[in-house]
Amino acid sequence: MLEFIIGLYEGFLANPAVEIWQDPAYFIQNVAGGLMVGILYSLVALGYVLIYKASGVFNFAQPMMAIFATLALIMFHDKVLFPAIGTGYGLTIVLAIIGSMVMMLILALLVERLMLRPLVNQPEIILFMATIGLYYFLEGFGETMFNKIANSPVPMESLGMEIGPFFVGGVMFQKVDATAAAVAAVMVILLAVMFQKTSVGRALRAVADDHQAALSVGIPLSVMWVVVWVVAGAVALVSGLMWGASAGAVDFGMVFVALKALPVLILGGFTSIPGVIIGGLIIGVGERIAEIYWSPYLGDSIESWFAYILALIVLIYRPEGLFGEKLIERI
Amino acid sequence: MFYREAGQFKASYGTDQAIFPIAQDKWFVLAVVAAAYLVVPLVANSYWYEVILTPVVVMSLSALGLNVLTGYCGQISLGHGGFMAVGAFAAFKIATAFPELNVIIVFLISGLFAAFAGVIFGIPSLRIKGFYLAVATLASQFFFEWWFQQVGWFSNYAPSGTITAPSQEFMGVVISGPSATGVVKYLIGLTFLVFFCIVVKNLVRSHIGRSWMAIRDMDIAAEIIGIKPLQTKLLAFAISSYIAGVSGALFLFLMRISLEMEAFDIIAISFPVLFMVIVGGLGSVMGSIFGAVFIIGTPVFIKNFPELTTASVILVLAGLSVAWLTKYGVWRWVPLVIGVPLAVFVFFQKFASNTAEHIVLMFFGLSIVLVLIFEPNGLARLWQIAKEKFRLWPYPY
Amino acid sequence: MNATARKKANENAETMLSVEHVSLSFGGVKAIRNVSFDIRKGEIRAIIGPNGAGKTSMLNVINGFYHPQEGTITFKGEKRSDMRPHIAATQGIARTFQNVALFKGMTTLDNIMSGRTLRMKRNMFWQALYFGPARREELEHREYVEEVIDFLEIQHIRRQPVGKLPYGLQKRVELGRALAMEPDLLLLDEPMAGMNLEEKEDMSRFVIDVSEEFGTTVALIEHDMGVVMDLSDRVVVLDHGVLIADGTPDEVQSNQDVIDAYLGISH
Amino acid sequence: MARAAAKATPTDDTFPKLLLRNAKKFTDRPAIREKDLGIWQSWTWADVLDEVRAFAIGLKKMGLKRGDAVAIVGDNKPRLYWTFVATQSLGAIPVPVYQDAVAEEMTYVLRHAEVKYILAQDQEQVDKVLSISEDVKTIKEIIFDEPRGLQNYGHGHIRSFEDVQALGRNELEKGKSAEESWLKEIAKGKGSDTSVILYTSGTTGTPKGVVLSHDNIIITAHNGNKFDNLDEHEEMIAYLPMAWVGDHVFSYGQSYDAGFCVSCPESPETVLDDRREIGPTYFFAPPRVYENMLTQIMVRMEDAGPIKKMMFDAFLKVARRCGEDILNGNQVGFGDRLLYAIGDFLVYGPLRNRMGLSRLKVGYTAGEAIGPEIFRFYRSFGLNLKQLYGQTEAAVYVTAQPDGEIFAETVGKPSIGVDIRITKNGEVQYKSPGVFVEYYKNAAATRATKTRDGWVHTGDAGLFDSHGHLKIIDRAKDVGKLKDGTLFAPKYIENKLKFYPNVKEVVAFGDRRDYCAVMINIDLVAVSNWAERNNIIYAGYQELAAHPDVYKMVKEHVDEVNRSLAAESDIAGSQIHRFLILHKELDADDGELTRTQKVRRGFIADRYAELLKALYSKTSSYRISTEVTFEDGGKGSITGDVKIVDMKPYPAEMAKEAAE
Repeated sequence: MLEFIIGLYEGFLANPAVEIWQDPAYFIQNVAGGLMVGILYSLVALGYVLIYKASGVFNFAQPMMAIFATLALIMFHDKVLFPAIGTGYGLTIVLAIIGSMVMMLILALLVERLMLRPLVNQPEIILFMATIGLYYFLEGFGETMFNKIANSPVPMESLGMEIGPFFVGGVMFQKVDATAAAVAAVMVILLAVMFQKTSVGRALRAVADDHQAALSVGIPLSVMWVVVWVVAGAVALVSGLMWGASAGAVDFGMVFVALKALPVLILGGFTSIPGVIIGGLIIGVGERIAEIYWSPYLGDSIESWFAYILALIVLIYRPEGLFGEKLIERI
Repeated sequence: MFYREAGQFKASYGTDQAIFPIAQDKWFVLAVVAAAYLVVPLVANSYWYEVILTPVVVMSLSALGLNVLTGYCGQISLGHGGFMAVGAFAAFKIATAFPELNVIIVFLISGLFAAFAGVIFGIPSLRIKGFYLAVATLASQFFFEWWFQQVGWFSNYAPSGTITAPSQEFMGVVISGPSATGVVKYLIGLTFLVFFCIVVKNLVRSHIGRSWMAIRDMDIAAEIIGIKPLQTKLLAFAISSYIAGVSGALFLFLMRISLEMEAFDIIAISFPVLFMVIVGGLGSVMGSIFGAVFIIGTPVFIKNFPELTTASVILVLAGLSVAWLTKYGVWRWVPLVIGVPLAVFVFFQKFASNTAEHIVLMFFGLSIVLVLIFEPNGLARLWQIAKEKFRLWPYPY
Repeated sequence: MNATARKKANENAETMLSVEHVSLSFGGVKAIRNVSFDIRKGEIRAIIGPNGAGKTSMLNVINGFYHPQEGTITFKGEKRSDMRPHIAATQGIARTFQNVALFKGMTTLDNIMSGRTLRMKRNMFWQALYFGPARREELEHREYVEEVIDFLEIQHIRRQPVGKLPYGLQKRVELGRALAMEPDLLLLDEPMAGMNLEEKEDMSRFVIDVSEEFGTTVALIEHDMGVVMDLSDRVVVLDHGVLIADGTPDEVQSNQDVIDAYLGISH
Repeated sequence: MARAAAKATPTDDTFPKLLLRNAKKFTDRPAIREKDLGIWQSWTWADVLDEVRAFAIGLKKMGLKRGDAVAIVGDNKPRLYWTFVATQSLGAIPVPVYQDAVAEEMTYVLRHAEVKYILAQDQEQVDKVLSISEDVKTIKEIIFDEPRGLQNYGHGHIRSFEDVQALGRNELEKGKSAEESWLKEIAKGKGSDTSVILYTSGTTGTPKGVVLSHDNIIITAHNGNKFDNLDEHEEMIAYLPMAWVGDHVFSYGQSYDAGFCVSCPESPETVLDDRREIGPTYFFAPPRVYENMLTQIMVRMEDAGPIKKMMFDAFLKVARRCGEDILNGNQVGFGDRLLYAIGDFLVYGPLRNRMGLSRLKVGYTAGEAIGPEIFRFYRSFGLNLKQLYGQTEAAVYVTAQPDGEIFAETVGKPSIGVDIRITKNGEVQYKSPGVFVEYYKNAAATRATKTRDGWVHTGDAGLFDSHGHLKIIDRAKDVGKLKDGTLFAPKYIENKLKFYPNVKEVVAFGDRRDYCAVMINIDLVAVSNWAERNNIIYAGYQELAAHPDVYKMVKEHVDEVNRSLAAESDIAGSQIHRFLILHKELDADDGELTRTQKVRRGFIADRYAELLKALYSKTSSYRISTEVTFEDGGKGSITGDVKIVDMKPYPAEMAKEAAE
């Protein structure tokens, strides 16, 4: 028994500590890498938070929207018109982005009209399940539509992104990761400003707090929903592009990585933008470090579940997440 | 139309609380079960057994398990595949370690392991609710996926992690393994399904089931009438996972014979089973079976009858446009405007094999949303409504 | 039997529950401040007060939903400062809610049957077979529940899902569920809120019958002063979490503090 | 002939003796059921004997003596039926009282019968009895069945049924003597003893107490059972007032004679559901119940989808064409038989099921003439509905339709043991073993009704048709003549109009007047449903009744009735010339209907004298104000304009042509 405990101590604490001590640069590089990945998690999670805050919908299809938007962009950039057949003409990147955003707008309109509106006043869990349906639909629809362009690379040059490593104080970073992190950071700040300062943002917050109250002050609920789904679509596009850039190519298999945003979400709390930022960083760094230093003792690819278990443990102590609003049950 | 209830009066609470208080219902269900046992083996061929019948009975059982947890107790779970995997791997380990042990007993024992896993991962449900819990259950899914792949012991150190159901004979009949015939596997699966349907039905109409439903409908009020929330939820987790475990064992021994851990991943199992439960009907034993038939039958239908599929998709979309006549104004044409060209386009693609799968995905997604919008209680509720109509026949209400 | 007659019968009854120096606050907001009173066995005790007086919080403290920061509660001779709601239920405290808290997906019968949960002992394995003792137990309890249904005159909605029932009937079903627990102490949170005159009269009759036929002790919150004066043996008046009067309906009615509180004069 | 059919022997010539016999013969067969606490609680004949024994001995202990009157008041409940036999076992006389009787009606009966003990079903009845106890000095004890709300009625003279039984059981435990002396009391009873006093509801004047002996009821009940081959396997539901002779003979007399089980509904509101659950094989209902059922069917089918409606209409036609013939066992073509079989599966069977009459062996209607169309409707749906003609004074049965010989406009052949003669002025008179002993304490009335040689005046005008079936035209005193000498049978006209689902009540006038005119009550359920479909907005009965469209619809009905009257040469002259729709519903509380929902024509003529005058003038509208009694006993008044519509009668010949 004692040996076992010593084993645990050595495996999980002592040996990693020694390793870190011996090679701090490697450790820092991993932390930095984890942070970069984490910010991407945050970006996807941000999409969830936006929609949840404004409409009370936990949009399970958010990662699917990211892939959908990105593939749409690639389609417009690459071969517009008949992507499934593989003929057509490419557009400039700006037009492609606009095209992609138009598609997200159409999607938002359809979702609002055909799915959310009929389900208004239903319990949140029903809406959640409906978004799982949306997830499947988008996957099937997307796979059919983008049959021929799946697995295409993100048009990095057109987007002005550079590939290759760079060094800061002897620690190596990928330019792609850094760009992604920077874009994500800008995105987060923009959204935070929008939520806090603009009238649209205030309206959105009002909608989230109380649908009835929002209605009574004259905010058209449906418009707000479309706006927030479009904003979430934009976030999805950016996050999809960044993921695609760092992964090399975009296809529907990416969704599994994107699902990693879920533990980020519950760790940070559904309703908190700073929460998901910090949650994403914690999970990004945590799983990278765990993978590097603990896998000798637990086995490979701890990443696949580490984030979930970490979130689960946090939830047991804080059911509303680290930054979520505490629920007071009233009777 | 078929009902002649006059004169069926109840002189005791026993008859009043029977599962089927109306004689015609009872006879109908008995007739269906009898047909499943006696008529189906006479007419089915091996394609039917492999593609429809055995999958339907096994997945019905799995959906029944999830329905206990999600439908009756209201705890949504996305980790059902994980618990099925526990059952499958446990059954594999036990069956290979004790080759003499009858596999039927192996199945029943392997469920216990899944039940244990369910209880462990159910503990957070005391504090976590709604989709926080849904996401938390993903933890179990990913953890088991990783664990069974990572630890070679579970697959008896097979290099690819593949496990294969060992063969076994019972009273001269091969009842498991690659050489077992379709009819035997189907009948074993059916027997498990019937048995667990009765068990679950009995549980849900007892105080245990009422406690689950009380927790589901309003947990605060449940606590105030003396229901212990943790115990009740854990019991639901345990029974749900037990049934999931047994169905996982059947999944390996009767359906796949040989599989890897991926067979239980979230896309392969957890979501489809959740769909079965939603489409079939949350909180309905019958609904679990309806859901499994729908989710398993639809892809088979689409693959075998592409023309009919295209036609029926167009019909459904048109029907939708009509159904939304008054509610959504001009928006009601959207399904037609998008759907019809799509359906036609898909048809001219001649159903390249992967396209068919994508159609299935779209179809599932669409049906979930439609079910939630139009009949949140699923096919079981439609069945109920039809039954009510027949009882009232020829009156409209 | 009128209220005065009952009062006489109860005067010497033992104390069923006593609340001593209870204070409760939520993050700095004081909901209840140093309140003490008692409930005697067999009486109908009303708790009244203007909105936000802390009446519902008081009930929540009594049945363990809220945990007071200070003070003790003695129920049937057992002193406690804290408890879980399901333990309160085990000890014999039942309650209804201001906003009906029924199990919407279940029928009237199942809702009331669920009130018997505590009294049902058979384990899962018998239930799974629905055989022998489990079946017998289920049927025995059904019989009791049917008596409750008969008592509340809700036979015609026995098999209907409660979610679709009119509000007044839902309140009755909720009372039925509480009665099915055979409680010693029944807490009713505004049993007549939102009812029309006829429904109020019915409900008053049920409350009196519960007290007389089952001998259940009742504590109720009610806004309708007429109802309170008719029904209750003794009245506690709370205002802003403070107890301002305690006595018979007549005494309370003539109390100056009470009159002020209801007229909204600040202290 | 009458006595030839009598079979009562000293061993089973009274109800208590029948109970002893049944407890031995049908020991474990159910005797009575009651829907209570959600299920049908059943008592076997042995159980009933046990309950009755304890109760009877308890009553004896309480001092009940031979000849004392025991009132029974309440809904149909097992304990109330047991009280009959328990009372009779001690030689005392049960007196059932209508449960909806108002205090003054009840006071009259209780005083007249000098009631000493009362079995009141629930708190409501106990309160009613207590409220009049000052006026009825003879009352000694009140016994209640349903203890709800009665715990604190704590004085010694009010006790529960169980308490009385406990008294009896206590005696029984002491030794054999209690039971033996009870059996001795039973043995003392004989067939000619008074069995029950039934107070007639009284269309006119004060109620009369009809004294019936055990022989009266038992022999008639036995003959009734024999007539329809009823045995211990029948199921019936007891839902009509216990104070009414029909219920007494069917649910008590025939049940004790044949040994079949009687089921008591949970409450008056749930009769329909309870009937569906029990599925009676033997069923009795007054015409209004069948009318209501038909209205319900038609109204609900109106709301059905178009395909279903088409199917229903088509099979309705098939049933009309061949349904009755099939039921009567006549020759019917294969095509029609096939169509009828399909119809039976799709329409008739399900509808019988919805009505709860799937298992019906024989159903009766009586009390009033039933519309021939209504009658045929049920028969064409495969229900063996028959008419009977009966009276309290005859212990019900005077005539009944034998199976296979059903003519809608007649009431059948004389029942077993009944002799009938028709006097010169058209009145039907009969003589039978069921003929009552006397009117209680009213020798004058007895003499006026029963001749010295035992013939009873029915007061009804009738005649025998070629098949030997009796046909009742109207009350003998109501049949009148128009000024031009045309025969005027008001009820005949009223019933024709009442066939239309939209029409609830009709009062026809014409005797010694220039022409026939009617006042109509529309059926609120049917018409409001119709109004909803036609987007007609109205605030209540009065507004709906005055609506021009409603008038238009009713006018069409009246026109059709006129056309059919024109085809009958004898009464073609009594076609309706003018009609109006009353501004309020006729109500028993206002005295416009009897407690059995019969129209009190004379009373209405007085009450609405102004309207009547208007009917026989040229005015087309009249403003009237009427006082009404509300359910709680308060009074108020209704004021409104009533329109009067002129009709164009058909000439007799032309109508015939049109009909052809």
